[in-house]
Amino acid sequence: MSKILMKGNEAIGEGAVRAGCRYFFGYPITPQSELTHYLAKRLPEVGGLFLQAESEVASINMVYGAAAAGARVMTSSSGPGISLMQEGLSFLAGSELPSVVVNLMRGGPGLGNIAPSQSDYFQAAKGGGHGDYHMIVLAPNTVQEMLDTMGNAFDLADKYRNPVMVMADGVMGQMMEPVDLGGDVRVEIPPKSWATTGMAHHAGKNVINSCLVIPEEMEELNLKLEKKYKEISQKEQVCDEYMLEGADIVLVAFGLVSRICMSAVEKARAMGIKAGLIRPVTLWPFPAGFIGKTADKTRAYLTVEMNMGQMIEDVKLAVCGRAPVYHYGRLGGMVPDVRDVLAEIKNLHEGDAGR
Amino acid sequence: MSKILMKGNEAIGEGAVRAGCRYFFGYPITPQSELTHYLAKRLPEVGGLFLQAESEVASINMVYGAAAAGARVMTSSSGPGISLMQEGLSFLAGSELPSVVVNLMRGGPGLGNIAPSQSDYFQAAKGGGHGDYHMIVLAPNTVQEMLDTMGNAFDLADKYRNPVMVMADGVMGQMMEPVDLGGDVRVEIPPKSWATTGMAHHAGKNVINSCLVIPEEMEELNLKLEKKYKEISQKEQVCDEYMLEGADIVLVAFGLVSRICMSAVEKARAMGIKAGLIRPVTLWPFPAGFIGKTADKTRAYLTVEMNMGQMIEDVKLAVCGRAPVYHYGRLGGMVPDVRDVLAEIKNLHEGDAGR
Amino acid sequence: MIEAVYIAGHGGQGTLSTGQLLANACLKEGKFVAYLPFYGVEKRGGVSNCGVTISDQRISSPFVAEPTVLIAMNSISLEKYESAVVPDGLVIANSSLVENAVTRDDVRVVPIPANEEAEQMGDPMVANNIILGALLELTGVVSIQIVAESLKEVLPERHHGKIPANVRALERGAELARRHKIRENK
Amino acid sequence: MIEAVYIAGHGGQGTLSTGQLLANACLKEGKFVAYLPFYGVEKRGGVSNCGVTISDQRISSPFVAEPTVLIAMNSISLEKYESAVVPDGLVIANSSLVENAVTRDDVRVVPIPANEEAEQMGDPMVANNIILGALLELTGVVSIQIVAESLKEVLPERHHGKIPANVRALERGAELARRHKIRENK
Amino acid sequence: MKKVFSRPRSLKDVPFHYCPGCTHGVAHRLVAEVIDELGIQDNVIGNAPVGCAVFTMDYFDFDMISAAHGRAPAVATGVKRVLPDRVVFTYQGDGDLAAIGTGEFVHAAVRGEKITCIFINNAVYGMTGGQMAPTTLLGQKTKTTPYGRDSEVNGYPIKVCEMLTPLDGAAYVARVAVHSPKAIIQAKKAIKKAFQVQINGLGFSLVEILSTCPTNWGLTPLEAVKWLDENMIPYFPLGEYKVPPAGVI
Amino acid sequence: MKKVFSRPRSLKDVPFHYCPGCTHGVAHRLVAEVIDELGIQDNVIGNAPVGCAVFTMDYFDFDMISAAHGRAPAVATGVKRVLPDRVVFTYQGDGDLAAIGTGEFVHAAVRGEKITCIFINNAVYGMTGGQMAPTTLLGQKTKTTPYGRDSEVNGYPIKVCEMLTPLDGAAYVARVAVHSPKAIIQAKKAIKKAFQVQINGLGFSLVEILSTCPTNWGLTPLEAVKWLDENMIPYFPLGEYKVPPAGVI
Amino acid sequence: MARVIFLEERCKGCQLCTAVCPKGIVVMTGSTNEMGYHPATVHEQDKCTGCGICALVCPDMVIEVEREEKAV
Amino acid sequence: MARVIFLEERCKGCQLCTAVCPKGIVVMTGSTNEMGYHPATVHEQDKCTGCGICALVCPDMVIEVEREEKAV
Ligand SMILES: Cc1ncc(C[n+]2csc(CCOP(=O)(O)OP(=O)(O)O)c2C)c(N)n1
Ligand SMILES: Cc1ncc(C[n+]2csc(CCOP(=O)(O)OP(=O)(O)O)c2C)c(N)n1
Ligand code: SF4
Ligand code: SF4
Ligand code: SF4
Ligand code: SF4
Ligand code: SF4
Ligand code: SF4
Ligand SMILES: [Mg+2]
Ligand SMILES: [Mg+2]
Repeated sequence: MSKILMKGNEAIGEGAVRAGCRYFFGYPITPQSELTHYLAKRLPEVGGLFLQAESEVASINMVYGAAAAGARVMTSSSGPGISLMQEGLSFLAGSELPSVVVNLMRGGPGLGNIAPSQSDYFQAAKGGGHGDYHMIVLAPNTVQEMLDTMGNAFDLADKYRNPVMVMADGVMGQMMEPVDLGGDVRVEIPPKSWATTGMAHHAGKNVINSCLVIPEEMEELNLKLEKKYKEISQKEQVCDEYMLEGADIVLVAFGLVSRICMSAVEKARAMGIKAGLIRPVTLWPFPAGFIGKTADKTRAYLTVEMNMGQMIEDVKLAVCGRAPVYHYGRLGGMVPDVRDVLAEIKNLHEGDAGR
Repeated sequence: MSKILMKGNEAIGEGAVRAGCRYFFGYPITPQSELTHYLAKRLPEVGGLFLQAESEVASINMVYGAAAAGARVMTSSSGPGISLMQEGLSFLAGSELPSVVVNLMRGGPGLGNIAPSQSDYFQAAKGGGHGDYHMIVLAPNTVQEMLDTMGNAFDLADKYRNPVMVMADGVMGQMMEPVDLGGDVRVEIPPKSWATTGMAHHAGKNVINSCLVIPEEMEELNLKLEKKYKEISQKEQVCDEYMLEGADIVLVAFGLVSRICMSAVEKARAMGIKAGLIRPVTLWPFPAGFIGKTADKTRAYLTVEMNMGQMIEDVKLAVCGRAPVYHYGRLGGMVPDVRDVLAEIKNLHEGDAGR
Repeated sequence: MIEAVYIAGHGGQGTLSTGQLLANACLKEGKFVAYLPFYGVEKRGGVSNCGVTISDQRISSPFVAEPTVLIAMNSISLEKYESAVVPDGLVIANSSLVENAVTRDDVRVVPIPANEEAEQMGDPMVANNIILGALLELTGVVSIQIVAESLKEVLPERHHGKIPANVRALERGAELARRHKIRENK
Repeated sequence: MIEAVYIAGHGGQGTLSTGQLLANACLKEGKFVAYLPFYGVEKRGGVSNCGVTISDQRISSPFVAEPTVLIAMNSISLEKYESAVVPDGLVIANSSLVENAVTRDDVRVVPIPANEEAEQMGDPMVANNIILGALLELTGVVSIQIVAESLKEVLPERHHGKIPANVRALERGAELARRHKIRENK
Repeated sequence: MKKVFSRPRSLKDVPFHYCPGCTHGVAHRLVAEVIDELGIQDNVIGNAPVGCAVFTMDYFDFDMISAAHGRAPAVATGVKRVLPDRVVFTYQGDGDLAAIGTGEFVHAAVRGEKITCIFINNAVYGMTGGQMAPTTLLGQKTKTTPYGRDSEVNGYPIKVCEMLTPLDGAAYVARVAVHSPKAIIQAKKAIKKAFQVQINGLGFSLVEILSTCPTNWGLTPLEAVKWLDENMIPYFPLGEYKVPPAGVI
Repeated sequence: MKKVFSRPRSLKDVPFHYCPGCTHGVAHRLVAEVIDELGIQDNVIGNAPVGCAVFTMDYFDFDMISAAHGRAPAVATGVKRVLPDRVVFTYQGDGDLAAIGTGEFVHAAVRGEKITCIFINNAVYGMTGGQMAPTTLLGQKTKTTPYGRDSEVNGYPIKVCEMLTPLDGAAYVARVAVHSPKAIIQAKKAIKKAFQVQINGLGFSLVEILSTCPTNWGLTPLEAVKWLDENMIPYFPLGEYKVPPAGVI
Repeated sequence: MARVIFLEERCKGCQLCTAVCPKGIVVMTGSTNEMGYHPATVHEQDKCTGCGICALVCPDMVIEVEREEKAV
Repeated sequence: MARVIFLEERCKGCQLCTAVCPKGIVVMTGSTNEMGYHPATVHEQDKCTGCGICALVCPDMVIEVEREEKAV
């Protein structure tokens, strides 16, 4: 099939529909509203349901109910709205309910603004809700990937019975790029014998629950979760590399910023600086394995983020002191400029790494 | 003044009253309810107000209003309730409103149980809300310190115009230990010329706000916050050391667990193993400076936490590959036993560190 | 000196208040103390235990994992915690309710028929203080007199009338313990 | 081949739809394209810009920080973005509204009086496509014919009646650009 | 002889954890009886609250979901929208529904969500140990109103049924009690109607059940039913506040 | 000659960012006029919502707090409890107050919180670009109800004044409009009463103001006032829903 | 003829049943069940009409009621 | 005597004022202000009664009204 031009927001929506998602519960917030407008039109066309909730707290709990009932279901939000979902996310993780949450990040903290940002990295990757849990966190960087990642997200959610977060920003939502819709899709949704669909519809009585008052029992649940997280961490780390051959200055960036860094790396290479880029595609599990392997060949790392320095901690943990790790960031909705990133690379080349 | 026996919950409440806090807004949740029962009785005695809100979302926003009006104000909660406050906490940080939030951690994720836990470390120390921000996070480990830390918390909050979180757990809340109330207190609450108290009560018009739609302006606010966080990070790191002289196996633990580790360290020393303990008193800023300095003398670190391994990341970042860092944890409301911690120490002594 | 006392029983047996009273009195004596309660999961009638650590030095862990003294107020408590007691430790068993025998032979066991004694004294509520009296006699951590003073602080004013009965219970417990010692020495 | 086009103007001037049309047509030609809009902060009437990157290869950054072509639909846009254009780059200025002159001398400037021409053509709404026609002529990224085909896809069915007028506008723009080239070459 | 009264099929044969005389147990039984009588045990999905009824899932013998505190109506909405032919209900306390869950129950009613809320008003937070509920009466002492609920500080008890009545999406709204044989019979009728309203697709239904909490009221069970009768009912009048047009159920 | 109509002192002399014909501007002016007339500019603290009125703080010339979406009544509660002698109000849209902020406004009323809520009902989410509000009318097309609000999916518009009326803590509740000269005069009276109720310590007061959103209704301003008159008022009847006993204000 | 059966192990001794029996025959026993409560019971079974009111109010489903089927 | 003053730079051309003037004297001008709107105005000032209705409905406080004080 030939490619068509699509907005990131539409690609997420269409990707969800093609992944067999038929239920969206959400609350308006800029800059993710266009995604909801798309789904408000699109879902009824395929016999699905778009329901506007009274709040993000309600949205995430409707997602909880729909997931418990065995559906592929999603919500999306941004900034303050995602914060309001933290209790629900912890419950989804605790009750092991597969579900997909899209976060189009915006400038914070507080009300902030609607410009692009990556300042929710910690919240997503470390866990903004209470208790020990992990979401799988995916960060696409093209419109095509925004479409494709949704199928992936729903599959991972079902495979591991775990919430999955897809992270992007408003600029990516507005960005148009060619997309290959990939022909008709036949979605295989795995059977969910655990779902609470009424006892006539499965064997025995099903219960969805994360309340285990006896510490020994709760510890057992936690150990089960821990085992699952370890498995995910081993199997699902994904990253992209760009011009990494012989690179001694390695940039690490995700999402929109990774695109900017690709340009900066190209320019640096053109100037004879051996720069390269690692782009984490999964933010959790963080591709520490791959990054760790590059540490001995790398003179310096530079994380470029639209925040004060969050992912840098995971890079440092992966590198474990074997090379210095620097951070370049823009804040509050500002986007790093290729020229500024290039200047940082040059600095490193002449300083640390050039030594 | 002579010492009296007090529960941790009462000590927090009394500490707040003695710190000049006259406003509490909160919502019941076990295991922090006893603190609220104490304050419901105590605050009216000193002319203060105890108000039960309809939810934690409302509580934290009442705190926001009271802080904007210039008061020393607090709330407290646990697990799911703290998750529901994440939006508000981000707003408090973004609007730079001094306030104190007590989290008596419980087992999670989800509804979990009411047994003690430290699984909200990431949420507190990395930021569970949206956007770049930091709370100052304090973790006392005796009832005396639970009392004293409240004065400290309110002072830090006012000094930096920043939310402060005090972290403990239900066992500490129930624990009774001798407390020196320290005689009559005269609290110096700094003047708050920025507070919205009505224009008759200060010069000009005051506005409390975190909404800056122009990215350049939001970036400026972020840079101001970043500068503040750096200053706090430089000045306010606090940790306790125990039997650290000559220690080659260093335990790192906070709160209740640090007490258990003290016993384990004593027993290890009695067996001739050179174990020691570092107890972070501030979880943010994390005492990376002090820990980093011990790295070259230490053969192995062991973090002991009531979680799957959260603080261990900060220890690793501080140690930066110069020594191995291990984790021992109990989950879901289970508390590590002195004997098990001792066994871990012995293992390390005989394994890695004993080599 | 370090004494780690674990008081185990079920709700309504006064285990928690006994622990608090003991901690309070030891504090009066200038000791370091720590008191830690443990409840069962059930709402009512469930487990109700506490640990009291008494020391001349700052107390590390407030958890009483290896008690020097176990007070077992009922059978299940003895069964559950007997093995945790340190070698040569002390077990005070409320023999009115404890039906099972201590299986270890490296601990000192002092049975006190607290409920029966309390009934005889005309107030079933003082059983816990009979046991506490025995503990004071057997360990000497603090004197009955100081515990009696503590009662004034611990009990709300309106219950001060009950203090004499409770002091008598403490004394009765001590007495029973002394008698046991004599038997032991025989 | 890489062409980085920045189209700057205010709301209502059709900058965004022009950018989308261009991107669509280039996609039809098998090019890699990326389109990125920028709005002002105000609700209405504010800034409305977009960047379109067209390349034979996978596109790294979709941001047009250093345009090879700047379309300035009004004075403020020229003032603001002129300096960003690459050396030897192209500036197409809507001379009906752009009052200021380009201050650099290392870029090629092509003034097109789009609004006036549009009025003359009887439809003020086609000004943007006059400018686009000029761009097609000057850069050759894609043919007018393919843009015309794209119009069918981009415009909703009910507006297909407007396609001929828009195609004429594209042609008029190309014509004006050709004339300018001739003047340049003189 | 025939059993004229025994445990309903939809209730597992396990003892409740509730305190002696707590009428949560009566409410459970009535719900189970109605579900049995409607023959929907195999097609019903219950949503448990956070509150004393958090263990409801151990008692009801059909599919159950444990919702976060106050969120049961949102969770039930998610379930019902995916499975519109199932019967979906919530069982919630007054803290759960009328405090933290205000947004959720109001908007379930606004949406005319075809679910049923069984709302236990016991004028107190039971599970957390006796704090003020939004339904706590004026002057009532609780752990967080140690000097009695004072309208100057804490306002007035919330009237859930009265609030819902004007909402067009609310199809059936009734307040009942379970403190006396007569009240219990009425209560069961209301619960049955509420489920029927849902089954017939008429909209949102809610039954507020005045219930006792002897433990946190500091009363014996017998004193508690009397207290309910004398203090709660005057402020929370019993009755059907909203019924569908005649003939539709 | 004397100025009989000019900008109130409590409004800064800066242009509004509102769309042409948006009656948020009228509501702002009325609030400012009332504050001027009551002479409380120096003692009032306003709480801005998240919604089109998020920049209210740039217009009102007195202390202002920007609250999180829906939380203004909770924030105002915090302020009022610390400064009981100040006048504290919120200015909120229908998404802010009646959707995400349901718990906050209902419980401010339950508590009889001595604050005033100015509630702008424009049947849509303005700021975020025209999604359904809980007050959106049946059949009304919005970005999230592209096929029109369908009661089967989204239920019925919420009736805030009607819901509040039964609550004892609510002292003054009125619904007004700002689409015609007559309505505007009525609206101002209601706003003034609401503030007076607060000043006299009588409890919670709320004025619902039916307002236009020409932009998201896709109408000209003149069409919008007509649409409000013909469509909103029949569903949302104007009037005083609750007034304090005669004589107290 | 009717019969009430008290599953005494389930009884929590709340006494609600004693207050409602129209015949006044439900009484609390002196014995203690495993949960530690004094259970309710009926000694005078012959007076029982099988009205079921006691069972209706019992929160813990302690009481089962049997009645002779009336021949209609 | 009365006078209406239109602060034309603030006018957004919404026309609400034109519809309410009892004298029908408020009209839209053809000119464009800095914000790009056609502002409203009154040419026939003499017909103005100073009733203020136009100002009452103007959402942007464009209109000021002056009136001769009546000697009471
Ligand atoms: C977010 C959150 N806040 C608070 C709690 C603690 N909590 C558990 S139950 C409960 C109140 C229960 O009262 P109610 O709903 O009236 O039920 P009852 O126990 O009286 O039947 C509260 C506040 C929680 N689990 N989650
Ligand atoms: C938690 C959260 N969710 C969503 C938003 C996005 N948001 C901003 S304004 C708004 C709705 C505004 O509508 P309304 O309250 O009706 O005010 P109006 O603009 O119509 O005056 C929303 C949903 C937000 N800022 N915070
Ligand atoms: S605490 Fe109250 S509501 Fe909960 S089980 Fe006991 S009596 Fe019932
Ligand atoms: S979007 Fe609507 S409510 Fe917002 S300013 Fe424009 S017209 Fe007014
Ligand atoms: S069935 Fe009726 S008569 Fe028989 S014991 Fe029960 S209440 Fe009494
Ligand atoms: S009502 Fe039930 S639980 Fe209560 S005493 Fe009677 S039989 Fe026992
Ligand atoms: S003041 Fe009255 S008469 Fe004069 S222009 Fe305005 S509306 Fe017309
Ligand atoms: S109402 Fe005001 S803004 Fe609208 S046209 Fe008249 S003067 Fe201009
Ligand atoms: Mg309750
Ligand atoms: Mg609105």
